[in-house]
Amino acid sequence: MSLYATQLECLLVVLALGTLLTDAFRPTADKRKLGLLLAVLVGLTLVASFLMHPVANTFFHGTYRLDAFALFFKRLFLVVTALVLVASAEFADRIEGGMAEFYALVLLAATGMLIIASVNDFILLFVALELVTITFYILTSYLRRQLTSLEAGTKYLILGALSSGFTVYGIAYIFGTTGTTNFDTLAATLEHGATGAAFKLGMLLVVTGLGFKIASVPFQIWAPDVYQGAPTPVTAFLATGSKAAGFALLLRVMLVGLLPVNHLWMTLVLVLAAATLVYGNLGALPQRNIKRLLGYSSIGHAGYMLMGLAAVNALGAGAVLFYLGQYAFTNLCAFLAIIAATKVIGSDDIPAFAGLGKRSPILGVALFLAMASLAGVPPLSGFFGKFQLFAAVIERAQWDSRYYALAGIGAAAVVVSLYFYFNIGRAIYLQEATDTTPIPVSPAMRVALYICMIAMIGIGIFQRPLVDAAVDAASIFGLR
Amino acid sequence: MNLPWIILFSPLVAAVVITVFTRRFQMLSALISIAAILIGFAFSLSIFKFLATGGNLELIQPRPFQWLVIGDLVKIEFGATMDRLSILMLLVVTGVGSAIHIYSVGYMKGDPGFSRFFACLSLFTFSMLGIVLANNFIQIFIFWELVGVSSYLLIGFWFEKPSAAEAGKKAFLVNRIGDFGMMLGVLLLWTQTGTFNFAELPGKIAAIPAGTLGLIGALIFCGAVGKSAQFPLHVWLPDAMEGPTPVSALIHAATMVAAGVYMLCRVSFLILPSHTALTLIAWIGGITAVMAATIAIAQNDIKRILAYSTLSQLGYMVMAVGLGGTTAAMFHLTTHAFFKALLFLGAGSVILALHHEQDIWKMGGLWKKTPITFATFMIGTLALAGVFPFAGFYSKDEILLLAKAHSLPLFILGTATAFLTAYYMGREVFVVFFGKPRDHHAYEHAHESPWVMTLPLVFLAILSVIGGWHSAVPHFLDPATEIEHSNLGYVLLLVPLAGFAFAAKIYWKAEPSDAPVKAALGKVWTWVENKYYFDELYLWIVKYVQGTIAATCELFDRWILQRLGIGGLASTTSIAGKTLRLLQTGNIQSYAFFFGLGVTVIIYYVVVR
Amino acid sequence: MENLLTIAILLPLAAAFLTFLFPANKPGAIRALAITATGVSLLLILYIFSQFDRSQSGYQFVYSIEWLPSFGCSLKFGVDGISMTLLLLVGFVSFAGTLVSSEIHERQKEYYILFLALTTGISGTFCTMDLFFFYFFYEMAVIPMYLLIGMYGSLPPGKHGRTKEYATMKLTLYLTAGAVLALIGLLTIYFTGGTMDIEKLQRSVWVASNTQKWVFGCLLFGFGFLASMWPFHTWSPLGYAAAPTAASMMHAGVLKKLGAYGIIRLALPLLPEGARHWANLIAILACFNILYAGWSALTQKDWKFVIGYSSVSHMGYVLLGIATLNVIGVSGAVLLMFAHGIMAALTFSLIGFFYHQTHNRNVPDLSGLARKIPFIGVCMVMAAMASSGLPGFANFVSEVMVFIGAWKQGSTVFRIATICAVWGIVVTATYLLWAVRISFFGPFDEKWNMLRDAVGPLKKFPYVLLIVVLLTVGFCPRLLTDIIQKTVADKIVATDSHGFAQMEKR
Amino acid sequence: MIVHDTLFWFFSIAMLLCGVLVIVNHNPVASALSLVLLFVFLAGLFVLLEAFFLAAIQILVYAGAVMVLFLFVIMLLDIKASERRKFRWLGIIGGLVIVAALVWELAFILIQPIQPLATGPAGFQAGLKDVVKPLFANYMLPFEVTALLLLVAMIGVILLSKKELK
Amino acid sequence: MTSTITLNHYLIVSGVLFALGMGGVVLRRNALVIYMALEMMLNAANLALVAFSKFNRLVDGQVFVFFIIAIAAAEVAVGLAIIVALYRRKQTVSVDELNSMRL
Repeated sequence: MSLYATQLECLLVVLALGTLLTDAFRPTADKRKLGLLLAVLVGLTLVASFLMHPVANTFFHGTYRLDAFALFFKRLFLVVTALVLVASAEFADRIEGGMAEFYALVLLAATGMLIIASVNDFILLFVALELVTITFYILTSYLRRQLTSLEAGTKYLILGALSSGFTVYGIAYIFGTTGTTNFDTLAATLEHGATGAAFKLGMLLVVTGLGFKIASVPFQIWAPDVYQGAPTPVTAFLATGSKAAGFALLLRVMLVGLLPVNHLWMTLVLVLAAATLVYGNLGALPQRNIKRLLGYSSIGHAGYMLMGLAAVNALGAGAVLFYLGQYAFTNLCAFLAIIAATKVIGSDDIPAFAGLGKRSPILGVALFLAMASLAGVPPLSGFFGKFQLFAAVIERAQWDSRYYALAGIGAAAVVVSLYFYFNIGRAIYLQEATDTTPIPVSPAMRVALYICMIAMIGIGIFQRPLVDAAVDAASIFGLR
Repeated sequence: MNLPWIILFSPLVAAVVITVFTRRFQMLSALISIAAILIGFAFSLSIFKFLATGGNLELIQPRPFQWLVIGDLVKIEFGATMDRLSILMLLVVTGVGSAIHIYSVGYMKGDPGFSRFFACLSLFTFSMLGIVLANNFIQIFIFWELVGVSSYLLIGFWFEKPSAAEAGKKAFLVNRIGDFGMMLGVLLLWTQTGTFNFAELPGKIAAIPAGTLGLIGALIFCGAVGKSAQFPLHVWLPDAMEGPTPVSALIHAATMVAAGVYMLCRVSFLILPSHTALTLIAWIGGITAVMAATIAIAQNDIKRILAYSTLSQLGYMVMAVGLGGTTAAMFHLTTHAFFKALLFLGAGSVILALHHEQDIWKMGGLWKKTPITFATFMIGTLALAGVFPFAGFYSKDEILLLAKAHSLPLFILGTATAFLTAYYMGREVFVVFFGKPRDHHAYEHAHESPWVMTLPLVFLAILSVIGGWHSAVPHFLDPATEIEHSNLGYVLLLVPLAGFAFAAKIYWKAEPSDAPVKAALGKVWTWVENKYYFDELYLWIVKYVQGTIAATCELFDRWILQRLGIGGLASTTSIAGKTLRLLQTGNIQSYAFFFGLGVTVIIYYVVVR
Repeated sequence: MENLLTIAILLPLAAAFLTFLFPANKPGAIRALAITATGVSLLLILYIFSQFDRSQSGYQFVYSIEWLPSFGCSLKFGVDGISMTLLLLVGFVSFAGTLVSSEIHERQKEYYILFLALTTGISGTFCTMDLFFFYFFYEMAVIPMYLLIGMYGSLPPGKHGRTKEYATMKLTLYLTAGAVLALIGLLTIYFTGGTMDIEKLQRSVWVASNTQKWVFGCLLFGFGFLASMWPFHTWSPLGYAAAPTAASMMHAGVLKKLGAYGIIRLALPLLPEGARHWANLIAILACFNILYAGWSALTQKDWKFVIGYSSVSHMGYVLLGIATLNVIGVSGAVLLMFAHGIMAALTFSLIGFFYHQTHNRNVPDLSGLARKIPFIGVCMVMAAMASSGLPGFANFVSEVMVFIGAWKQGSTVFRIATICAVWGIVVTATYLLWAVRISFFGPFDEKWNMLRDAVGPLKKFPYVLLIVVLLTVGFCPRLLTDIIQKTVADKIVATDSHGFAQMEKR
Repeated sequence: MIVHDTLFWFFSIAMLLCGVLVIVNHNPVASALSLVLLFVFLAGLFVLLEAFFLAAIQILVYAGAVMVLFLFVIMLLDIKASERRKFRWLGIIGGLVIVAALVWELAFILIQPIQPLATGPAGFQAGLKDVVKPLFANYMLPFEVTALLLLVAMIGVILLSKKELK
Repeated sequence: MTSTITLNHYLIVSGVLFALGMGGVVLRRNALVIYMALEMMLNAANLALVAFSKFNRLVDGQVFVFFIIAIAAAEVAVGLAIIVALYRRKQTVSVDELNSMRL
């Protein structure tokens, strides 16, 4: 039974170990092919995941859930992992060594994320979170020859450790004041339990830790450096997988464990959302390095999603899930295109992308669409994501007019973000390339890009499937 | 009863056909256009006959159709009024029009834009007839604008001549200013009565407070001021002489410029009750009359002299309206149409004879060379001056009587104008046709015009002679009235004669010149020579007043709105972005510091506070 | 039958997808495809118009698919008097636009894809009956416009020293800024009314009156951005100047009308109280549009800037008509949207015609063109006349309607506004005749000897088409006014008993 | 329970002193050693709290393995005894402010006594068995994940510190 | 056996330790020392947990501490590896020299 619940995780672990073993026995194997093979296998795992169905009761003595929410995220993480593996395979030639281990680590991190999707207990939360985080320390500093990579690794390491320190301390206080680490029991306790200052402290410190994962103000400050320094596939994984994991936890903790005391944290999330929106979108304005810019942009998007959380309603929760879903495709599309392009142009600076549309139509259109989707322009998926989030906020605003201010800030942020996203679009299509040698794109990359683009446009126009999935997943919170 | 429709639309059809199909076949185009207007003339005559033989107007009322209907609030018809006024005007327009159409064939011969010319001419005829037949204010406004545009096109017919292009533009814009007032007047009237229809309006006038009615009258009069080139909007008409002479004859002498007067007569029910409006109109008319006449004495362009005389004659008519004598106004309008058209065509024939020479001081002694032209021109002159028994005498007589009856100052103005008219016409005739030829080369080549041109001259000459006999027009307009014949008329006959005598004394010599008059008038001469500097004044206003406003707007747009407003917003945003970047020092400890700071602040706000 | 409308709307989009599959090296085929697509959709629209039941005020040809039950939103198309009129506008302009796009020579594939997508986006906005899809299509113009202007546009280095990148970015930002502002208002309405169906909303929802005030503000200014309402107009002349011919036709002709349409379709009927609260301000801003933009146009040297400002000034009449809140004025506004759309498209296509050959559109640099290109000259004069409200053209009718409506509204503000508006016609005539006189009349400048006139029916067709439309509506306005005013009376200004009725009766 | 109290005060104060030393020492070796002491005293506190098993683990893992690792690295990199004497006042002040603020806030929170829930049985004893049994019952999954985590750490350390790259 | 030492005493001690750790992270530039400070913070958490589990009479806290210690060890290993790699590349462990990426 428990095995059934964790079969996907087990599959990934098996894949990881298998990779290590093949590498041990046949070190000469083509690493690129290996990566693509793994991607396919993960894809199959994803297919398999659709055979599973939500289960009402918990597993492992209440520490693990396999509800719609969990499945939604597991599938999301599998998609992300598959595409990240493709990205890594395309990136393989830029990593001096240990490619197999790289894949293995990606898979193990993915395992951690899949567990995170089901976490229902603070202890498991912490352990799984650490599994992901520590793996990312290694992945971030994987390019040992590049100072930027190591530097990013160190920063992520220290700040990450700091945040997990806060998390643990917070968990300690929650445990101490409520006597439980299980979300359901916690909620039950909070229903009728008076909550003292100590409990609030614990709550805030946990929020701190999770806020760090999703790069929300004031814990966002690591993001730009790490995004810029990390190997691009890792950046992609950070921006999509790790962030989604953070939100998965945040939603679980806030909307299951801490839902009864939402009056304590709604205002806080509201303010954080606004601050994050402002910081991310303003900070991105002067950036020239595309990865760094995407770092800021991921802060901004954390802000958008926090809008959905701050609204504390069914619409909002569903909106966040939908947003994460489409955001993964959009971001991966961007990063895949960047990886393919930088292979030739060799620089992450936006001006270097000038004339990309001419040099490689597919990369041009992919990157442009990704940017447009991030900016939230129809008919791309990002548009509907934002639409839902705004809808959620406005719905809440019907009772609490402060939320109109939040919506206003969000609106302003949309306009500002349009500027820097379309600046990239400008480089791609409006500016002439200095050297016009065409950029080759491997078939695998093409496939991945097409998948992303079709997803972006498809979800953007036919929103219903993803919306239904998200709403279904969010239904576990029993919000109105 | 569809005759009116046929009359109205056949020129339009002609215009369209010419533009679309027969542009290349010049004669065909001309024929089509002439045919169209002749049809109009014929039908008008038949209607006239029908009426003259005691036919009932009701029988020939065409059914209007609803052109624009909005709820039950706005009903704008497209109809045709059939009454004596409009029928008279129909006759004038189509009759004189036909003559001029035919004349044009000769005058425009060989011009590359021959077909275009006739297309425009037909378009104009259509618009003019539209004004005549209109049965409501919106409809009249529509055609009002259309004649404006066709005159724009015809004045600027030789568009490559900058002066012509300018003149066309000027005419259109000045008229627009008049229409501005007219539109407002119509709107005001509508809000008061809820209808635009001439038929329905009279019943509802009584309800309007006197002040408002006066205002309405004045505003609508603005339209007439523009169209009929009354002071202070008269400046466009002289420039309009840049157009081909037939155009000047048809549009800027006989018909269009008279439209203002016609419109006033059409809506007299609106004006007559309001004393203020009447006074205003009368005085504007009087002033225009005398002012134009004075200007005319110092002009050297054969057509411009006629143009100013047109102005002053229009002044007469408007004055007549202002004095409540719509009949008299229409009477003078009719006769004026005849002889002024005649004069213009005559001038045109002269100009053609001298190969487009318009300066009277380069002419002279032409009566031998162009006898018919001379004879007809002479008739026109006498008629215009109001010499018995020519048409002008009777019509002008009416107006002066009216003036005498109502206000002495206006009567004096009128008489003075009469005198001046005779004087400057005498000047023109003597300088152009008598004395020794001054430009011998031109003189040698001068020749009488072909029959297509002389025929209309004769036709119009006849009309100018008989046009006023038995006060046919007033009788036709309202058979009821009985024209009283006072002896004053015959006294007034002395005025033009005096004018001629005076002119003759100065100009009837081998080498006439303005020198003596110049000497006599001194400063005044320069003023009238420069048309009282109206153009300069308006130019100044346009250049400095409007120019300044426009420049201000543009600067505000560029600097305040775009640079300061939008640019400011944008730069503030980007500055904010750059400042945020300062946090991102890259130093781990500062990062940790911000991290801790964030935590402490949050704890402070949520827990401690 | 119902599907006809949907087909007409989505046909261009389908063609865009089809084009995507075409090889880029067959521009001829792509162009042909685009022309056929827009042409056929125009024919369909005309057919729909002919089948349109003129006695009804409600939506017709309604076709709806359940789309997002969780949002209560469905893909629902339908036309009433207003949408019908504007749909016709889109049909004509897009068709003419594709025809004159022959000037585009490189990257034609992308060009036509974008243009077709834009077309569908706009007609979708006009015909959708669903709040969400209204916003969806409304925003869909962003990408095509950005790329069309950015990739194919041209902005001669003038005194402004602006690049086309700047222009297109500015345009995009304005469009989005307005959109998101409006979105807040729209969502508030949605949560008050509980449905996305505009028709249902009009029937059921009654927003609390103090909410109405600020929500209307959101919609007014949000849509006002796109309607180039003063002082949010500065993007518009610049944008047109930078855009390629067809894009400026689409933009000045149609896209700009989306803003006004949004106000008429959503703000007026759903927020009557708010409307009355803001009416005076709208009227005042409208005057600014009319006169201020007109005067600014007087100082422009670049043909496209002249026309750009003039179209800003014309939107002033539309806004004034909207502000009147009575059947005459609002109907006038709608008709004016149509008339001005066609007229602006015509003007821009003509400018494009000679600019494509001269690569110079400075009014003073051109002189006497009428001799070399008489046809274009004639069309230009007609366009100028139309835009300065000459009878016989549709513009006159609509402007008169606006005047009457505004004058009827009666309050001092509106009286003064009307006077300004009527004077605006004089100003319009001033700058247009000036421009025409300088560039087309006067002595011909030999340096433009290489100019070739539009020869042959095919080349002349787009211009003739637009002119004919203008004249037709100008001579028999009831073709459109009847259906427009029916809808306006029943659906827009008289949706509720809260004052509009009285306003009608005063 | 005077003994208990005095021991508590002794351990606590000593531990905190070590903590201060860790921070203020300029020589990393000294910091490391004071950290070892800190761990030991902490273990002492564990004992006072009757968490004998954890106390043992604390000594073994921390004071043993972890610190050895630290010292080993320090020696390996033979980092200069003292850092450059460049004081960044801003940093110092900032750090102190944070510490002060945190302490103040914690004090504010902990000033009012927290009532123990005391849910468990009165004679609560956390012996070896009590602590270890849950690892294979309630907390089996975390336990497995920890295993994975160690594997990850192993791979990572090998990769990052291996000299030559294939 | 009434002890005057309450839960709060332990918590305050752990709190101070936690704050010290935080201060160490902010104040020190040596990556290794920073890392030690981080360990101190984790230990503060351990102390709090153990104290809670004692006074709440719940064993879960101690189990959690067990996990924390294990994970901390792993984390230290990885962290030190990274620091070593960094030192190899840049010959320093002083973190304020790591600012190649500021923009």
